[in-house]
Amino acid sequence: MKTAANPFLSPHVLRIARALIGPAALVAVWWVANDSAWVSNKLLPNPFDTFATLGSSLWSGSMTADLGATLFRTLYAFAMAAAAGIPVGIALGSNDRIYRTVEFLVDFFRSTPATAMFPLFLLIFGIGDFAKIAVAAFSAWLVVVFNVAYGVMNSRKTRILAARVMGASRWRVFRDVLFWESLPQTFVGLRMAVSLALVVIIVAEMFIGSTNGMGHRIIDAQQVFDLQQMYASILITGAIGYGFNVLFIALEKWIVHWAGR
Amino acid sequence: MKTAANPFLSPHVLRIARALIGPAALVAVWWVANDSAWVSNKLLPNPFDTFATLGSSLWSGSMTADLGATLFRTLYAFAMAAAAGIPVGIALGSNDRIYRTVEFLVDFFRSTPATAMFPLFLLIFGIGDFAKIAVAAFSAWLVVVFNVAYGVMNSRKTRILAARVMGASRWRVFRDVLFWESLPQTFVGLRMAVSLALVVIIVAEMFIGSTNGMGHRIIDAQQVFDLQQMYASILITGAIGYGFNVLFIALEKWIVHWAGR
Amino acid sequence: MNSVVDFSHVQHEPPAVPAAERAHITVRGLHKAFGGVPVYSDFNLDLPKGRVTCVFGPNGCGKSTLINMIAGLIPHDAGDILFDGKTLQQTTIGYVFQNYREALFPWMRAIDNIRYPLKLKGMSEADCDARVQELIESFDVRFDLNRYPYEFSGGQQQLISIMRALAPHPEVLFLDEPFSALDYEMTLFIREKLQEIFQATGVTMIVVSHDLEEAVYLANHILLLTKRPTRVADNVFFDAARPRDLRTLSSDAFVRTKARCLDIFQNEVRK
Amino acid sequence: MNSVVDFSHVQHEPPAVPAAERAHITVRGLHKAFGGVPVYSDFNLDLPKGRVTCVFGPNGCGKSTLINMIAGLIPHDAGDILFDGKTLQQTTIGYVFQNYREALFPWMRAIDNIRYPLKLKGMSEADCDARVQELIESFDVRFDLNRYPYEFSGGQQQLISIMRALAPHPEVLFLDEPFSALDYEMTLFIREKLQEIFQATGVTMIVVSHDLEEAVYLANHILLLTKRPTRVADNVFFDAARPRDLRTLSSDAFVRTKARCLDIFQNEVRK
Amino acid sequence: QKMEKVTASWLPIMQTMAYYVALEEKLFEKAGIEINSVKFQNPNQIIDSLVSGQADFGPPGAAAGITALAEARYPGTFKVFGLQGGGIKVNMINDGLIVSNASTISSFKDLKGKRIGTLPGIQWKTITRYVIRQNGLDPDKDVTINEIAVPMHIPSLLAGSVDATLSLEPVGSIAVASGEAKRAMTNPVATFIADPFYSGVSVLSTKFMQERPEVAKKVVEVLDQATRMTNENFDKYRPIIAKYTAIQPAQVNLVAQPYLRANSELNATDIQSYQALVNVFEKEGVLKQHIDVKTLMLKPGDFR
Ligand SMILES: Nc1ncnc2c1ncn2[C@@H]1O[C@H](COP(=O)(O)OP(=O)(O)OP(=O)(O)O)[C@@H](O)[C@H]1O
Ligand SMILES: Nc1ncnc2c1ncn2[C@@H]1O[C@H](COP(=O)(O)OP(=O)(O)OP(=O)(O)O)[C@@H](O)[C@H]1O
Ligand SMILES: [Mg+2]
Ligand SMILES: [Mg+2]
Repeated sequence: MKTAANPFLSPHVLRIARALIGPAALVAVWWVANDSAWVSNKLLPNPFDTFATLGSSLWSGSMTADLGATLFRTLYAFAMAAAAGIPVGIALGSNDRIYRTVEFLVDFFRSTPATAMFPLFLLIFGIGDFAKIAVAAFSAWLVVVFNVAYGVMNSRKTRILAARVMGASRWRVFRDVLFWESLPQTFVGLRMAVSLALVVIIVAEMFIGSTNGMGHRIIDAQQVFDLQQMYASILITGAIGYGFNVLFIALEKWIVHWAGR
Repeated sequence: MKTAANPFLSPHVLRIARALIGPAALVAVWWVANDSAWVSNKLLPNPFDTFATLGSSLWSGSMTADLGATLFRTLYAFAMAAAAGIPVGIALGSNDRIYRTVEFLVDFFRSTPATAMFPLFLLIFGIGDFAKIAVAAFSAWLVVVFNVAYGVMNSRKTRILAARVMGASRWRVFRDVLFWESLPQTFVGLRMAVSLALVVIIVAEMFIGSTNGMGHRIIDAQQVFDLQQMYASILITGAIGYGFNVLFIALEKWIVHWAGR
Repeated sequence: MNSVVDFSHVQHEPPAVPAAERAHITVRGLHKAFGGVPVYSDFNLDLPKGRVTCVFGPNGCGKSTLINMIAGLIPHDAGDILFDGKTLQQTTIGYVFQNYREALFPWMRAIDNIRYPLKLKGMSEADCDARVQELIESFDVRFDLNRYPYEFSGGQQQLISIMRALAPHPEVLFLDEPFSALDYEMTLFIREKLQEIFQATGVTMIVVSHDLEEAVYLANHILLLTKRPTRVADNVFFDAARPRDLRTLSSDAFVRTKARCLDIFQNEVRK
Repeated sequence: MNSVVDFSHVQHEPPAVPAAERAHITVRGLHKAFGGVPVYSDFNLDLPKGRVTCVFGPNGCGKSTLINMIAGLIPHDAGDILFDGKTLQQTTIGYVFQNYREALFPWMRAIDNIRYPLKLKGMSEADCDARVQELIESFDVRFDLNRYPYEFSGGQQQLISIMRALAPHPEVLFLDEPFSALDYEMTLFIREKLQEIFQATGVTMIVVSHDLEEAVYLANHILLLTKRPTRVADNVFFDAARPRDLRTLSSDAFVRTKARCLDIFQNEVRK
Repeated sequence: QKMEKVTASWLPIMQTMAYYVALEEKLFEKAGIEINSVKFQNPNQIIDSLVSGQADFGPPGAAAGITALAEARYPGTFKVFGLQGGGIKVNMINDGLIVSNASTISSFKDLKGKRIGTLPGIQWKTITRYVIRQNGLDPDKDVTINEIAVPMHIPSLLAGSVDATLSLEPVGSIAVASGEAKRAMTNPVATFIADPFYSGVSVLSTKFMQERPEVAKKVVEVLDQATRMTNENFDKYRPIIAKYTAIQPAQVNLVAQPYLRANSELNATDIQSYQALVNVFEKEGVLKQHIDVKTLMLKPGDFR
């Protein structure tokens, strides 16, 4: 139970070291797979070559525009999803009857691939950039609504009662209690949503067609069999997703300080 | 606060009626959009024609094989994801240090589109059906792990302490407390995972290629511009997703009876 | 209707009740069941305005359920609950939950928890601060309220919960076992505080307590409940002058009243 | 080391302690801080085997923290906690949480909650049933234990929690305010039960209580703690014969001991 | 006689017709070959499966451009043994510039200031840019190129999201049959790059050829035979299209016949045509080195 103080292994350093084990393991497995005859190394590039490609693509600025486009689309989609999803989720979650009526729609569209719905979005939003953003926003929105509503429905009732008995209006109960009570679950939703928005944007850029973005880069690299470029693009995409998640983890730690107590 | 007993509007009937409002609203909006000049009805078929197509496809049995193939793949992928995801999630969630080391991998792969990863899965699992199932299982597994770990990490500590002080081994705490404490969140994860597995299977069937399955049906209908068949297939896919979710909602109601108390 | 309690179910003689007492809360024909098993059926009760009513009864008889229903926190199956001329919404209520741990907002600092009902009433920042300062001084709080609820011990949390309930100068104050987690000294202290507040404001107080001494000490009326299905076993009147103090505790009337309550209670519980 | 408590910090005279008492739990040089603010620093304590120790102290002084650390539920920053010859893991512990509501498993019926520690010890189904039946009879439980914890009132939940702690015949029993939600009758009843169990088994008991009467009535030793930073104010010995009963409560020794404890406590709290 | 197991990766398009016929007529079985038939939607996956050794050959219809790009990256991994496409002179349709019925666009020159849809990915983007340049327009300034998934071509056109699409068959046939759109130009790519124009190839993996040369040889023979059968009796075989592609039974008579060339029939014109496509990639900077397609073509001496 006692922790000895070690000046070289401060908890901070240890935490960072731990966070680096994951990526290191990934690279190690990749390296071994590439180096041995496990898988055809024609289709799996050398990890270090890939990092070199990544570095030079970033350095030369050739990737920046694509990265920027994807980031912009993802954040745009996510912002819409969060802004519209949290209040709707709270409203739905706080009223069991309303929730039951829309549950079908939420679960239905959550289970329908965004790409299959694309013709519909094309109808509504046209072929431009916004259709892609809209389809990602819609997918992410469903996830936010689902999680927030779930959080509200599963929250403990005593605090809501406490607010009500103090004379809080429906709106104040919303804002002051339900919002906070559902926050841990809201963060689950936001983290799932930001990753999903990124995935849908990439898929849309890959398969629906686009003139820029990381998905476009991936499919182009795939078509010319520039595997290093392709994996470099996938890597940076995953890293962006991880970055978003780290951001939300930090935010959550800071905001939901009462979790588990 | 008083509820008058009405023999015609028993709560059971009301509940079913409420659940039907969602689909009814969907069809109504669709109908209006199709009937009015809102959107070109060359691109949006008439809902009733679509239902007729759906009916005849089901009746003639032409859809059954595709439906069966998709269901089989989805359930296979989901079963693997759940069986491997719940224990791993509990293990990760119960140990903050281990979680921090793998967090990168979970968030990284959650943010990477399954379809972009497909060449890799093809390398590992071959070009058969199993590669598709594996990629869906992997995606769903990440969601299960993420949610279960989250549930464990955010669970209240008193019950764990209670079990520990009664002399429960690590394994018993796992099985008897952590598992149950995280169950509400596990169900969130399972519901997200089953929908995701379905989505990835459909996407794989659509974009990777398959000789059967609902995704194959959707892409074929899209290619020959058979909108009724396409929307009929999307409808049935969404309905399957909803069906899975209803199943899990019922299961959860039954198992997690203490939620919110 | 001038009598404080409907004695139609009670076989005891009604005690002499001052004519001045008016019912603040009137319960008529109340029904409540959990999962088909009734807790209350055709239950009637009047709670007098400007008086302290202590509710005393065995575990699980429905004390919390009763005051929850009165405060509108859980629905009742049938019957009417009327507030003296006002609706429930128009009445400022203070409520200390038995489950005080889960009733504080962990996302607010303790001080903001106390300030919350004031902000709900639209009080200005300055007024809020003044009121909170007043409470802190009145309760002689020596620990730092700028921490979050989960950082306090059980007793401290309960004190914060009481302060929050008192902050908006409630017209009716419900306290569900407010002393259960408080230490000896603190119990005495809060008891005196409540009496002081009662004397100063004449708030209608309903206190659930398992400590008979405490109950009688605080009460004008001791409402004795039976086991389920719950009825009023008796409503004992105790009119010792206020402020009451240590001498009250050793007074004859006190000892007699307490003994009588205990008697009724034990009769009912052992039945 | 034969003395029950390390008096190095205490200015009072050590009371006469029977030489037969052996320490069951030894605490040496204990340090514990929350967020940099120490609760315990260099704290020493011996808890005698086969005796009832009641812990009495102001809210927030660290009573729950202390027994949690002893039971290994929360880590301590420095110091040693030793069990008489055994490790903590080898000792069967019964623990009634102050926060009993959150300590029961809501996914198990009340009866399975009680049975749980028995199953952990690998007892057969039949033995479990027999033991639970024994407890139900011993505690004269009249409500249906085949329901889930959240369907019970606060007091009922606490009773279930106590039964669960007692089920596996613990060697050490920790009770953190076990009577706080119990009704009058039930409090007396459980008090008698605990005494009975103690006499029958000689279990080492550590009880946190805010009711001094209760504490003295049950205790061999009353451990009085000061405000933070927490020290042992005194460790009062009360050796009235058992079984104790109503007569004990009015005995001279009892009244004297209680008065002495109150005195020390008030001195410490008002300091 | 023991059956040889061979894995084929194929795309469900018209150009793969000869393979369907071979399967229907059980030509592989007759040659002692048991086919493990794996369907893909993306030509890259066909190449991937050949490169990784999980498939042995790509039946007709594997993307011609992508095969050349892959050859640059993995020299000596493939051999091409057949070409598929269309041509103006032979009057067989490979691609078209599709516009809505009301449109006034009749050629690429009319696209100034307009939006054109093409297939996703660098291959068709390059071809489109090249064709636009050939028509005296600047692909970066005068025309907006949208990469659009194949199933989205007609909807985008009808929704007015683009003014025209450069689409491979059978999109044009289906569009025309739907009565909603028309071909402004037939075989524009052949017009501006090479006539005939081949967008599909049949490929063998050299690994397969080295390990089982006899079997590989038989595969080529079977597909040559099937190609001849298809060319001679296309209308007879039309109904099987519905079995292998998205085309529905009612539509099989609408689709255009592809121009299929068997290995044994390939001539200098065919190879030049393929070379022209590869040269476009080189000119547009997609291919970093020159590739001589002759080295890519299967020669009898390749079977050792
Ligand atoms: N949600 C519920 N479902 C089923 N039964 C319930 C529920 N809530 C309360 N009960 C039952 O209703 C009765 C009254 O409960 P209540 O909490 O009002 O008792 P109480 O008088 O406050 O008891 P205590 O003194 O222990 O706090 C109890 O017997 C309890 O079992
Ligand atoms: N998680 C925590 N973070 C910060 N401070 C804490 C935490 N837990 C307890 N404390 C502080 O430690 C002190 C001791 O708490 P503890 O719960 O042990 O008190 P206690 O003696 O059991 O009080 P009570 O009689 O009210 O139950 C309190 O002052 C409390 O504020
Ligand atoms: Mg209660
Ligand atoms: Mg405590």
